[in-house]
Amino acid sequence: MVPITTLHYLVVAAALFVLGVVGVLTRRNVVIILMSIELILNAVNLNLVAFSRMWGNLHGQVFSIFIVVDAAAEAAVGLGILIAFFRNKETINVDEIDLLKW
Amino acid sequence: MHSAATAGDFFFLSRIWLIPLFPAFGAAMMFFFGRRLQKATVSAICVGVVVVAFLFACFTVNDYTHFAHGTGQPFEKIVYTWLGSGDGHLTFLKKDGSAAAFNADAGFLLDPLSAIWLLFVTGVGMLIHIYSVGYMAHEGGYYRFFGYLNLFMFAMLTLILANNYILMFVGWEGVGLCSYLLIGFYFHRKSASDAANKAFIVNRIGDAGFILGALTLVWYLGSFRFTDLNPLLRSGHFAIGDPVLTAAALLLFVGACGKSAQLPLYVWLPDAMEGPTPVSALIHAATMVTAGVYMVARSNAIFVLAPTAMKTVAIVGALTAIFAASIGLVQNDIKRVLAYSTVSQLGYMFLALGVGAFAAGVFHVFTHAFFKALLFLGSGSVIHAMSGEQDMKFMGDLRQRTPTTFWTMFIGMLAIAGIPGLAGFFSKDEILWQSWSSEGGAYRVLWFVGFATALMTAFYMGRLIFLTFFGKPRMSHEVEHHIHESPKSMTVPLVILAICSVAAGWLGVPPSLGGSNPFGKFLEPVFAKEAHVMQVEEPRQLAAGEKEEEHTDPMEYTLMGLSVGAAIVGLGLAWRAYAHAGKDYKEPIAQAAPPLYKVLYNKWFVDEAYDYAFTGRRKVGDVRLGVLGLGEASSWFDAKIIDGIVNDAGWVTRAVATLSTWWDKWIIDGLLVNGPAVLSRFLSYPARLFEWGLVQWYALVMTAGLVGFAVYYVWK
Amino acid sequence: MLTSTINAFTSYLGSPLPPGNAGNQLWALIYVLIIFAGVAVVVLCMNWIERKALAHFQIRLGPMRVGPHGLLQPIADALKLMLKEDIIPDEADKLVFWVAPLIGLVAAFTVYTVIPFGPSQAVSDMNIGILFMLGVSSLGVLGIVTAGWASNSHYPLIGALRSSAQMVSYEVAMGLAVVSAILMTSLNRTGTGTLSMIGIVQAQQQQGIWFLFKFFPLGLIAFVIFAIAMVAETNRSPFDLAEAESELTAGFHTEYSGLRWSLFMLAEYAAMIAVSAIAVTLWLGGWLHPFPNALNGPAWEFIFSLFPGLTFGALALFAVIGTVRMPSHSFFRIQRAGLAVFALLLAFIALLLFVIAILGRNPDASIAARFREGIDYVYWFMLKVAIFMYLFIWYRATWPRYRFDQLMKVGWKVMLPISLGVLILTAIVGVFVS
Amino acid sequence: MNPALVIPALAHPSRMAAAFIDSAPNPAAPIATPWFFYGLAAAAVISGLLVITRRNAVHSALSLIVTLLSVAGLYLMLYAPFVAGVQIIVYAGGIMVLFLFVIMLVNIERVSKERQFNRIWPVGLLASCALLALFMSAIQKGKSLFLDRMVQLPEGTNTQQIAAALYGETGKMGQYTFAFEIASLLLLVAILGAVIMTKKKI
Amino acid sequence: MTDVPMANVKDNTLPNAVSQVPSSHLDLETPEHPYLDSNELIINMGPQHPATHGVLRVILKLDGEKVLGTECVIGYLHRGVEKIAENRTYTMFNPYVDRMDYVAAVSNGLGYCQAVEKLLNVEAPPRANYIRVILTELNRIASHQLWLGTHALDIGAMTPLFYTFRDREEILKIFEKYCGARLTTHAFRIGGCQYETYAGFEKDVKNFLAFFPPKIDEYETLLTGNRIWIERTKNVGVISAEDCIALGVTGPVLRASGVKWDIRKAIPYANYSDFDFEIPIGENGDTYDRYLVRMIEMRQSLRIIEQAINGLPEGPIMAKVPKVIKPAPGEIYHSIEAPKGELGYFIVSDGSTQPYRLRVRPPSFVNLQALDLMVRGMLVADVVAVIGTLDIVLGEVDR
Repeated sequence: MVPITTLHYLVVAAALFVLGVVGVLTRRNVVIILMSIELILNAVNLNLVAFSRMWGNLHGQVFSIFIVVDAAAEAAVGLGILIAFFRNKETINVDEIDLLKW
Repeated sequence: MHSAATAGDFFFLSRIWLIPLFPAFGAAMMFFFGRRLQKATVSAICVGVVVVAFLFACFTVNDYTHFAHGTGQPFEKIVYTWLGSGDGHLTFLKKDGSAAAFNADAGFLLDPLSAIWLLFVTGVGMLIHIYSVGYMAHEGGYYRFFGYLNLFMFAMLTLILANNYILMFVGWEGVGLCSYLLIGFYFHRKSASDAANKAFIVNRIGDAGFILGALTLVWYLGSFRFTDLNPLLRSGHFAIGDPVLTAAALLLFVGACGKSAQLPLYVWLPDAMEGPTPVSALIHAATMVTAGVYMVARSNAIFVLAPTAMKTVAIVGALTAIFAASIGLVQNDIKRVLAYSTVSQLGYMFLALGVGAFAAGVFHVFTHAFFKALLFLGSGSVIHAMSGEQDMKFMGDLRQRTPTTFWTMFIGMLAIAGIPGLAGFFSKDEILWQSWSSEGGAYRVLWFVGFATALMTAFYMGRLIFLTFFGKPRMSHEVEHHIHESPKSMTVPLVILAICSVAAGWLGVPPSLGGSNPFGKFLEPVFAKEAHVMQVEEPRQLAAGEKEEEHTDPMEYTLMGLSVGAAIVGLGLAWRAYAHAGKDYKEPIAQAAPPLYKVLYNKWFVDEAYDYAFTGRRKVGDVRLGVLGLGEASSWFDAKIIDGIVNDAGWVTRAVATLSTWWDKWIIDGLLVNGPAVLSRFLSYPARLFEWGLVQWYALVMTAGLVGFAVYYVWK
Repeated sequence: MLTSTINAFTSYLGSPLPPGNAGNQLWALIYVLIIFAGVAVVVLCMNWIERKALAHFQIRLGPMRVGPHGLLQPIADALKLMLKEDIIPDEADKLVFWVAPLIGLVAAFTVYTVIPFGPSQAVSDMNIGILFMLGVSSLGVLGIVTAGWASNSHYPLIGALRSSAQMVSYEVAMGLAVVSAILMTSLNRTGTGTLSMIGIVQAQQQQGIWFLFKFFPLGLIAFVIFAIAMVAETNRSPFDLAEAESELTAGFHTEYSGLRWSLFMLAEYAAMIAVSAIAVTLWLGGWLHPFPNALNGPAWEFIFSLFPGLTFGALALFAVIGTVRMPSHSFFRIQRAGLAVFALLLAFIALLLFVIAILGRNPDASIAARFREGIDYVYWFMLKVAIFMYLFIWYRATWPRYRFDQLMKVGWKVMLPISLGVLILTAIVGVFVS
Repeated sequence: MNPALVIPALAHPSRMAAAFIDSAPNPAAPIATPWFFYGLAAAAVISGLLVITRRNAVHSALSLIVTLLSVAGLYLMLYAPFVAGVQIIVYAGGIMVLFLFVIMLVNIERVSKERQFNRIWPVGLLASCALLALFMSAIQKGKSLFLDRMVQLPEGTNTQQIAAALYGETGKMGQYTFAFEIASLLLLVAILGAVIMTKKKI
Repeated sequence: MTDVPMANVKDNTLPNAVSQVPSSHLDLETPEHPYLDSNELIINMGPQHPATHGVLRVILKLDGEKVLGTECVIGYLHRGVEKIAENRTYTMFNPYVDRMDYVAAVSNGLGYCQAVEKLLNVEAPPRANYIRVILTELNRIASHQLWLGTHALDIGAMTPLFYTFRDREEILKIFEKYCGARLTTHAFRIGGCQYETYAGFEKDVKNFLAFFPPKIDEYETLLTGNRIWIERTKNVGVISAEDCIALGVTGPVLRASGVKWDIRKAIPYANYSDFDFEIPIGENGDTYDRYLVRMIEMRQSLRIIEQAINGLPEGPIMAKVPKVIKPAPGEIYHSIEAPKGELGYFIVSDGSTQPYRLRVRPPSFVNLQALDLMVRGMLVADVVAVIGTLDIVLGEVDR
């Protein structure tokens, strides 16, 4: 059994990151795009925590907590925008949101 | 001019400016709260303020007599300067090139002339207010009516108390406005609103003359103020017949014609009878229509210096008198008869003014105010009794049913007809005598006119009374059933006015009848100076002077006798013709002279003539003249000539524009504007591949860029 | 392999640590099974107790037919629910409908991994214990939301939105109250607090006071806030709007039936016990018996260790009295016999507990002493939890239901400010005291 | 009662090594770690895949919850229990509930019946593959850079250490205190922004 | 015991007030807002719903939790009672009326019997009237008890339901002893009562008089001062006196709005003028006031019963009524104060043995109209509370 090293975590994080990027780049549903962004942030968090483990200090963990805070803020604001938008346009498809101003 | 300190001793006199404000307060109350007030409250307020004004006026005049000590010196109270300014900010160049300040004060002038007007305007006005309480009791717009009446009182008092032409003009216009409003009181009736419009428009013509005359005066003399003008004019610096003064006097007389319904501007007055009867009595018989007389009398100093104007006044007055009287002979509408009678009497007054007998004219105004108001109010009472019927053909035999009205009106008839002992006799006789005697008999032809008028007056007044109160009842049964005497609030003023109609004359009993003419004496200071002027310039014209009166006494008695005879003859003729009129009666004049009757009945076709000539409501053949004609012509001119030019210009413009459009579209826009745009669009095509509005594309480019950079740096 | 297994099995028994921390996965698994089974049994008992207690509040008898005094009613209920036809509405989202109760159940049961029934009587002692508890119990909202949504029907949706909004709202006040309790753990020499559940109880022991009475009345206020918030958190009366029968029929589980519905019920009761356990741990000294610092020493230990046996003895006595008072009609023969057996069972348990208490009266490392200690801990912990459970029932019998806006008002405008104030005051007072 | 057991995990960090079947000496890898790791990683990646492929947003959200919980498990394996707890309470308990709320609020049937991917999805996929390739090659290339070790962090005091980093220890400010306060400000702003945007009328 | 103020209302007079009551028609098609409102939804409450007291269906239009409008759909329990009356003789129809407001069957029977007596110009003897009053007031208490229990249950308080049912049992026992039936009693006959009081009737009633007041205190202990109860009921479902009158609402609902209108006082029937009792009125017209009014009404009913049982006269219990009831052609309207409001019977006779037309004015039916007015702008939970406070019985609404 190969012991689990930082590299393993990096691979998993890379996979999650790319999945998130795929979601962001290809989905039309804004809610799912926002979820994909959460995936990306999680991948980054995983990297940070893994590196924190590798170096034996806590900076990575602290940063990941900051990223969680950021993710919460981003989700709140993003979903707020989405609801305001949905109320006016009755759509949540990102390719129908193509004007700078309504 | 007296210092304020002297005037300050007199409580009422120093507060003269309050008099117009009482009715103004009433009008303001009605304007703001009238809709919400009870009828009783409305009457209390509106009648109350006029009563207060009348009492105040009485005390003021009392103060004034003490103030003047019989010298007749005017009392002037300038409250403030409301137009222009004392420091000469509003300056203008006079005719002689010198600069003068344009000043109009809210100033009040009380001299014998305005004192008389003040007293009878407030007095008669008060009575008519009281009368209106009864008369209007069942009408809608009660508060509106009284508001208008109060407003009228305010304007009229402003007019007569003004110390300058401009403030007078304010009052002048104010009474015109109130006249308009009150004639059109029943505005839902087309005839009433038409009559109101007519009155307003015709008055405008006169008003234009008034303001032009006033401005001419100020341009020539530098002031509006009577207390400045009169000494100036009487100083002898101006020659008699001065053309500018003549022009000014004539212009002022145009104004007087308009307001006082003289030829040719009298047409509005008969129509003004569309208004409620108290209005006819107050405005269109007693007070407002005498404003012209007042103004001419007030301007006597100017008129004296303009003999041409004086002649014009006299002739116009005489012609108006006989003209209106002739129409009055055959009219059937009771109020219309009285209206023409008013016009006729106003003509008398102007005749008096024209012949230089200002005091006589004013005296006739004074007496006329009472008996004409009496007659109008009486006719109102009759109409009230007849359930609104105004046509005398359908009246008759009312004397038992409405005894008070009958007796008071009968007195009024006697007064106007000139039966000795009553007011009309003294004033009218004075005028006739003056017209006979003044200027050494230059106007004697006018005496004949006046005499004929007196005869006619007696006849038509007799006709009115006899048709109304004697003979047999000619009304329908329902109307007859409803005939009743008017309420106290209407009859009491009638009785008071009847007493006044008798008594007023005794104020001016001429010396020839053993009187002392206190009225004339009272007024003397106002007119004294011009007599002096005349004496200096042309002693022969001293006809009005006392010395010559003594010489002509016998002639005076003859003339007096003649006029009394005319009155009696006229009444007698009327009695014979109308006293027994039954249901099937025929107009005797129509029987005797049908063409004449037709002409008279149609008022000499003056309205029609005006329609042809001035208003253009009737066409002469295919051509329309007058205002409408002018309108049509200018419309045609506008449509064909002006618009034609405009259209042609438009065509030219369009042609040019077509050309320039082409240029703009293809050369400017196409080549110079769109060209670069097309070019940049063409050139920007590759850039747009990267920027086309899909957010995810941006993210994708970011990703690609990230990969690209990373690859570059990792595998460099 | 076998020997090592046996070693692992036995080596733990003397450990002062929870098996998770001791790295003893076998014992951890055993603990998990015990807790799962125990909670399920307790929930069934709770079902019976609630019905009986509520009935007696309401002057009726409650279940009387299935077993003596309806003692077998929970079993009958469970059987019935399991055998009932499982209905999934046509328009429902099948997968989510199926998953939703599981989410709730898993969330409710996962919490038990960190509940300290005793200093070593827990699956694991995570150093983020209370954070983990709050986090995992907040996952229960997901089950409710998804259940309401998946039913594809109005009432469940409204119920789901109501209850999730309610839970999210009250979590805030609850969290702040919890934080003020955690703050109290840091009031020691090192100034270092702990999130560990066991650590919190030990901190209370060390400071010699239950946090309920610490900084009186700050601790009490925080506790009351938590006690109210936990009722709201578990959607119990008077905050049971989500399943307000008279308004929304049954709230988010309107469309559920049979086993799935019973899973929701199981989750609800499990959550009730879990939040009560949190309250007990944070404020009521967890497994500590009353006055642990004053009344310590072997004699007191022994006296307190008799309590479990006494309790069961009392229960047995009740059962005996019930048996005696049962009408002597032949109709009741079987029931009477059943109750007698039940009484015997209880008496046997009581006897067993007495025996253990006596055997392990010496505080040494012997198995019996460890056993006695463990029973003590669990007994006192469960007793405190039981008081809360009774309170839940009592509330339900007494109070009408709040309206939604009133509930939110209470949550945001009353509880939140008070809990914030308590937190701040606790911090200030703590700084001055230490 | 052992008075030494104030904070037991803190007092006995070495006990964590007491494994039960596999007594491998690697201190960083407790029992069955590889299997747990592979299981959690697989769950994370597979449910991550489901997140971006599901038609129904609720399914996506539920999949994302699984991913998040799996990642929390990975954090636990990395001896970062506090981050794991935060992950659960904030992500799974907070953000995902918010997501579910919003999905229910904007739930329109139409969306799940429409095209799910935009017009440039092949390009996007391509770019993502390039990114993946980049990552993989970078990992491959930088393998030697990563220390082949896992430093053992004291799990028992993890929370306390993070607290020290964020809040500071007694008497001195932490390294991240200021950043932490800024983050709280960010959250406040986000709350206000979300409320203002979402409310119909303020 | 809360004292409900009796001030500022004229005795037994209906203010002649008119108010603008909005149309209760619910426009389900056109949206209220021009923009898309994702919060607006329409919910069917009932006919199978625990809080609609039977088979009432209320269509609710909600904005989130706020009620934008309601529409009641009734008729699920329609049996054509009025039509049945046309095919039965006067005597035969008597039991049917018990099935309308089945929780106040005695009141229904009283109203019907008195209406027919009025048609026949017959006066029931005083003893019969006293018995009638006792039973009717007992029935009023029973009805209020049922209302209280279900109303409290709707609002979430379970326990009062069982307390009220326990005590209601005592009343039903008296009914059962008197006429053999507990619910649909058919206690009265045209012209008086069928049965003389059973031996021990007076004792039973007096026992009840002693038994019941503490029980009312018990209910009030549970609810009157309860913070949650007050919060749930104060200012909920407020209806003004004007609106009540405009809608024809009667009974405790009207009285809670401050109108002192009770037919027992206003148009006394069945010797009610002999008794001394008071009519409680409310101030705010909200649910809490209605609760208080009904609680006091129960106590007042006890007063009436006490006076009636102490003054129970001797004499016949049946007036002289022909065997075959054939009223003279004519029409009659008679109304009584049922527990829920004015219960009126309008009977047209064509001289035959069967009514030509019989029309019932049921209080529940009329009171139900006020629902829309009372719940607009309130929350869903208040709809339940308001339905409870209106105290409707669907058997009577649908007939």
